[in-house]
Amino acid sequence: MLNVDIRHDFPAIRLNIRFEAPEGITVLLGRSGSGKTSVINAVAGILRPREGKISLGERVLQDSARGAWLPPRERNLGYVFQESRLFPHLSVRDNLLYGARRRGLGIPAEFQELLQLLDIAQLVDRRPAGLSGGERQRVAIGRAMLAQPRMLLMDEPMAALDEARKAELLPYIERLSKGRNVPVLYVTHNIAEAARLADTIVVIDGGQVAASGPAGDILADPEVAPVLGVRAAGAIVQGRVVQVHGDGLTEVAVDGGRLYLPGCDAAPGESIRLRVEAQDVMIALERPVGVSALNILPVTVSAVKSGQGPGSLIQLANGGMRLLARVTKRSEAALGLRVGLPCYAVLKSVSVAREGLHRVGGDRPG
Amino acid sequence: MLNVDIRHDFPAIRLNIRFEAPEGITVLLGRSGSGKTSVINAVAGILRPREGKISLGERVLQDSARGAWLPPRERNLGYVFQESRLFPHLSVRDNLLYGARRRGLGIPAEFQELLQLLDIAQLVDRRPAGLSGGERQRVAIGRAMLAQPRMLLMDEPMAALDEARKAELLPYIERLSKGRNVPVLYVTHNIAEAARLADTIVVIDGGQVAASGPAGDILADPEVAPVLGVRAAGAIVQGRVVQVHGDGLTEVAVDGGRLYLPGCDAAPGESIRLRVEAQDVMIALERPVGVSALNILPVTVSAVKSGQGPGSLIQLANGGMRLLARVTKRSEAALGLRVGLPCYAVLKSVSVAREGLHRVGGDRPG
Amino acid sequence: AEPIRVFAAASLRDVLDEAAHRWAARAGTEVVPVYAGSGTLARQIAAGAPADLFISANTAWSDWVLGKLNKPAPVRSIAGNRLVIVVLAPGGNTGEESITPALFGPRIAMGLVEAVPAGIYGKQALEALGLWQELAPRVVQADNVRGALAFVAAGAASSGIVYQSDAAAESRVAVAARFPETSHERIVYPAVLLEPDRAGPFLEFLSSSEGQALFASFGFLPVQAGSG
Amino acid sequence: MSGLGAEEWQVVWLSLKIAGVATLFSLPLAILTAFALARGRFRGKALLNAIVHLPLVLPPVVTGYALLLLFAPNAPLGAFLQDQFGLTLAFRWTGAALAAGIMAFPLMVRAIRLSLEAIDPGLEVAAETLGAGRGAVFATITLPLMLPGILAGLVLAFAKALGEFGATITFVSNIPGETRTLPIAIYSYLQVPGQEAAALELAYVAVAISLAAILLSEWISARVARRLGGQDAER
Amino acid sequence: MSGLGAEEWQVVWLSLKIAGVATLFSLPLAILTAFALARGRFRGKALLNAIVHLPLVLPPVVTGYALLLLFAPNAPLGAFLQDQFGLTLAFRWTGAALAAGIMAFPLMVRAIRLSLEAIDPGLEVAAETLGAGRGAVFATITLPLMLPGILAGLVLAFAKALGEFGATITFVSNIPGETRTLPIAIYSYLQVPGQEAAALELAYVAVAISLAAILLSEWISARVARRLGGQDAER
Ligand SMILES: Nc1ncnc2c1ncn2[C@@H]1O[C@H](COP(=O)(O)OP(=O)(O)OP(=O)(O)O)[C@@H](O)[C@H]1O
Ligand SMILES: Nc1ncnc2c1ncn2[C@@H]1O[C@H](COP(=O)(O)OP(=O)(O)OP(=O)(O)O)[C@@H](O)[C@H]1O
Ligand code: MOO
Ligand SMILES: [Mg+2]
Ligand SMILES: [Mg+2]
Repeated sequence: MLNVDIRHDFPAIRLNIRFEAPEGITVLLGRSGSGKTSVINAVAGILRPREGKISLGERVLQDSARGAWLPPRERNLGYVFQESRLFPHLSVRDNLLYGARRRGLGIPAEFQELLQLLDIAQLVDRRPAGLSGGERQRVAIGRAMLAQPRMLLMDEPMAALDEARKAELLPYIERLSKGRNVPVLYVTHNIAEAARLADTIVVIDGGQVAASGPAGDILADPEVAPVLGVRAAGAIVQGRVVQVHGDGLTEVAVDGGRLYLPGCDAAPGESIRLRVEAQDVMIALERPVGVSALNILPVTVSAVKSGQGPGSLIQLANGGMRLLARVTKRSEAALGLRVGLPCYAVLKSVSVAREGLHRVGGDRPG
Repeated sequence: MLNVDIRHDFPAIRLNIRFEAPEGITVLLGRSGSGKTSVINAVAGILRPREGKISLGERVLQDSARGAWLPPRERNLGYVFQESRLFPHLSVRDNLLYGARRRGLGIPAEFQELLQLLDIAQLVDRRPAGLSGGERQRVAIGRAMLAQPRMLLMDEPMAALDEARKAELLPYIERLSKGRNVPVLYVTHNIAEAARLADTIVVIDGGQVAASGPAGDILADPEVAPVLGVRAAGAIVQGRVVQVHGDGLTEVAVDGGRLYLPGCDAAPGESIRLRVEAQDVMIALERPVGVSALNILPVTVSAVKSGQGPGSLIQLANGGMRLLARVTKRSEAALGLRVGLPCYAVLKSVSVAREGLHRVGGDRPG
Repeated sequence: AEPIRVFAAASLRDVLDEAAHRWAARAGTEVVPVYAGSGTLARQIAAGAPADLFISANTAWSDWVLGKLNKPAPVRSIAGNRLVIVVLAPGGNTGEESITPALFGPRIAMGLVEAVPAGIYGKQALEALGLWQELAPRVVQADNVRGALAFVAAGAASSGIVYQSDAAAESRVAVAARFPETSHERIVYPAVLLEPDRAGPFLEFLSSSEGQALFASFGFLPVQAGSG
Repeated sequence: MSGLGAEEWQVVWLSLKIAGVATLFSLPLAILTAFALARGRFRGKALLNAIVHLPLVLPPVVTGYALLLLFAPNAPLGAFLQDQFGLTLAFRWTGAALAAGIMAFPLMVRAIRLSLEAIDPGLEVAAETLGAGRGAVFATITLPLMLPGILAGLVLAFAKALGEFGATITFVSNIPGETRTLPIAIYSYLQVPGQEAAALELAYVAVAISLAAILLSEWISARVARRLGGQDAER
Repeated sequence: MSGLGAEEWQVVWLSLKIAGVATLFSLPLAILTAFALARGRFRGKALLNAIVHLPLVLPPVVTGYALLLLFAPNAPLGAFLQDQFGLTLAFRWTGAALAAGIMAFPLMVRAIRLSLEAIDPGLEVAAETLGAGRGAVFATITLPLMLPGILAGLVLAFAKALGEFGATITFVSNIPGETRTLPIAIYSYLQVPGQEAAALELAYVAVAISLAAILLSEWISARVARRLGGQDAER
């Protein structure tokens, strides 16, 4: 459990950040320049905020009221910096093992596995100078992980990586977080990545926490959407696989009904997380006929957020499930959308983006 | 028209790259470490390949056979480096205007517009040292663009940017390329970004060109998919808006039929580009009934690529339109899929990813 | 009139400053003394330095200069000196007979015995007295007399072999003994008159009884006019 | 320091002039040499490097003597400069500046070279792609980024030039008002017993001057460092 | 150089020993001082800086004289060292090394400091987050990255120590086999008419030694630079 409550002034921006990150993966989301790196630096002990308190479980990392301050080296965190910061005079191997050696550990058991996973086995004898951007970033990820940290801080670690690599690495990070109980503080501006990984999401805007809480709640919050960019708005839906049909469609039970997903390789009984982008949800007052009859859920309007542009965001709920829908203001008026209105959410099974598909509690090798 | 034909040896990898980039935006796609930055460096004149020839239109940039070599400063290119490379001793303003000043131009007319677009107006008097990762990258983009280059080289320029910013910048790059006729060589590992931007795609793998050609052809080529990562495979479909229906669905004519798209704000008559991911396409031997009846297109199997994993990639064609479908090997066998087989592609209207939606020839302010 | 440039051995500084001062008052001609090691000055004169008069600390360098000049130049000694043994004050006497190894203590400061005039004379004297073999290991050599004197004044050396003129000016040392004048070559300061028209009268002044008295008052030995 | 007479002030002023001229005039050449040594690939680079270091290795008197042999009015080079350009170095303050400059040269070159070698070549490359020619890259990128080294070089060289004694007195002698610098004046005082106080007074002046120069340079380089900014300056 | 006799060889060997000891022993202190000046925030920093530069500004004789006053056997400090540690400096080669080390110190400090200031503090911070304590950060990150400056400092200091004359002879005199270094021998020859050839011969030896030192250091620093790699080394 990480507790952050800090205030700090930069010439151009004032940071005032307070959030709690329970176990698991906490994603800091926010636009460029909003203060994400500054927060993670404060947790790492690299930025010493003017005032505030940071604690990780029982350990107080900083408490300006009591003058307490733990230097970075004693915080035992693994930090993947936004700009890699490899040691230029050390080989890739020595970079990777730097933390383990400083902490007096031998070569960690997962060294070889991680080399494979990061596809850097062929680089170990080289020095950082000639590495490509992505290679540097992969080595930096490995370096932080091999330090056997108590907590992992990752500042846009995947920004330079291709989808294939990313797809292999994300499950590894999940395993680390859930399997080994290493909490992760993860900065990204990619909402799909956040939806994929996050247990908790903290949205930062202009140096302030715009919202924070469980990933599902935050992503379905229409108030948060404008901060992240309306384009990227979408909700996370928890479901359980009921059956895999012969035609390849997977039937998933969610609050309010059943969804049918193509190309999902989950087994019956498994819990999965689905991401439904707001732009993929239509609202109908009557159960539509003749359109895709597969994924239609009865819902109630639970929140309405009219933006400055031509669009509105409508939150739709059924039990614990929440969806976001993006509609035009004209539609909003035409349909008379208001909180409490019962209606139907129309979504295509395939609107469940692949990247947002996520096994909860799964622990297979990546 | 950029012509590249180079060979160069690094200790760990041999580059042998040959491609042509016609007008417009050419995207270099490839995994980390495949050689993308090296190629762009060769075009910029930063890497001097052992042998080869590079020409841009009439101008020969390098011709090792004739010993010709144009130094970087005379190539008149704008290069957005992977690692920003801002001048630490200059203010953001002086960084931005560096190229214009060197080339004896005044403050370019688009200076203010670009400051707004990149959201860096408030940074102009600061120095690079305190900037956030995304801020640095935005300044670097501005710096390259303001040098009024003959060609723009961009090495993963958006990697550090949030979706909102990206969504504003991508159209600007398109306008620059099409409106002002500045060719762009754009490196990315993000296939959606490539699909959104590319006129031409060059896929690089292990220092070699794995495929190159018009974006639609390359993305629909099942042979290319494994290089890029099967997860990300998908085709681009050209269409023309026929009608916007009262229920918000936009009807788009494509070769082989009509598609219905929600939430698309294009006007009738406009040409648009749609992206259909392979995992969102199902194949049916009979026209399905009871499923989404909206987006079903009669097609013929035009290529089959069985991968090493459990999946196969099937290319489906109708006229000039090509789709990719990802199916399991079992399905492939069960359906007896082979080249020439007529069948139906079932795709949900919403599977047309928002990011892949692209106005062709549109020129609105970002 | 143009000032007279006198290139003089650095150890002559005090007395020549005073002489220059008096001459300027007397003749209305400024005398600009230029002090450095005799060898340095000699080389500069040979290289064309604008010197009117050269006063060397030994005949080796005055002879050398004469050899390099392409015209004859008059030379005369304008002062002499005595070689003395100094120890840290208080202490010492001024006898000549009592020069024994014990008098020198464990460390003897001298000028460079192969290069600096006072060192060369000192070595000659010790050899003449039959002490060199025994004392040589105790000798520490400085780059000029002044350095040797400083070793004694600082207490780093137990004794030093310096000029009487130096000993007179340093209050922290006392003269323990004087070498017999016969134990070494005669110590003279030869003056080479490079520009007789300009510096001749000043040289005459130095050789005059007033000039010689001045030298004597700074601890030098006067010389008979016309000798050297 | 209230005790400084007109003659002493003259010595101070002359020393400042000589050290200042020596330092400023050798700067461009030092930058050039640092460049050649850091970036150049040519035969004889090791030799150039050795020559630059020579004044450090040799006893100053030898350097002064060599200068005397080269630039004396009777020497071919000295006569040539005299005839062709009316430039006399021997026994002039200009010669003192030359001697001081040469003695300080290796210090200046090293400092500048170190700074030069610490510059990320990627920045110069970036400037080139933005259309900067060699000269412009140098003037707008390399030179400003070399500032810490240039400043350090200037301070070292100025201090060294201020303290230079052996080569100066050997080459240009000890002529009051022309070549009698602070160290030479101090030496002259030290040559005569009992003048330690006067020597000490001048030594104080030398220390005060160099302290001022050092403070000035630290102030400037703090500003330069602030401009370049630190990665984690906020910590 | 075939003409070197046993006595000359002794001089050469002694000079090497003195310059080597001076350089190596002052290195740790120079690193410490460079650190204090580059990173420290304390009162009297400017003063420390000025003191470090003093040997450059003052005529060497003054420095030598000051050392003599401090370390003579009957000076308080000299007596203390003698009694407590049996360490005699005056008139010993150790004293010559001390003098040479002090004269070379400012050069070494500056070079090291420049390199130190060019290090990206982000790397040290990264090492800290990986659990490195202050000492470990220094030993594994800062020190290796300072290598170019340390090398440059060593070369400069060695060259200077090899050429030091004024402070050395004033402090420890000229004792054959103990304190008679190359510059002192050269000076002695130059003081006697007609011995220029012998002086020149020794000067050649000095030049040869420093050339060798410079070549060695350049070779090492080329290796260091290769290790650190250049951004666009391939161009
Ligand atoms: N100067 C160099 N010395 C040695 N190897 C190099 C050098 N430059 C590049 N390489 C190697 O060449 C390969 C291609 O590098 P390049 O930077 O072109 O990759 P990239 O496609 O841009 O990768 P990324 O997406 O990670 O930036 C990499 O394996 C890299 O390690
Ligand atoms: N040392 C500093 N001095 C001045 N301003 C700073 C400093 N560090 C950060 N800032 C400013 O504080 C704001 C937040 O910076 P931060 O690096 O935390 O942003 P971020 O959210 O990580 O952005 P990005 O996604 O672009 O990396 C930015 O506007 C930045 O310019
Ligand atoms: O002037 Mo001298 O040469 O010091 O003895
Ligand atoms: Mg950041
Ligand atoms: Mg790259």
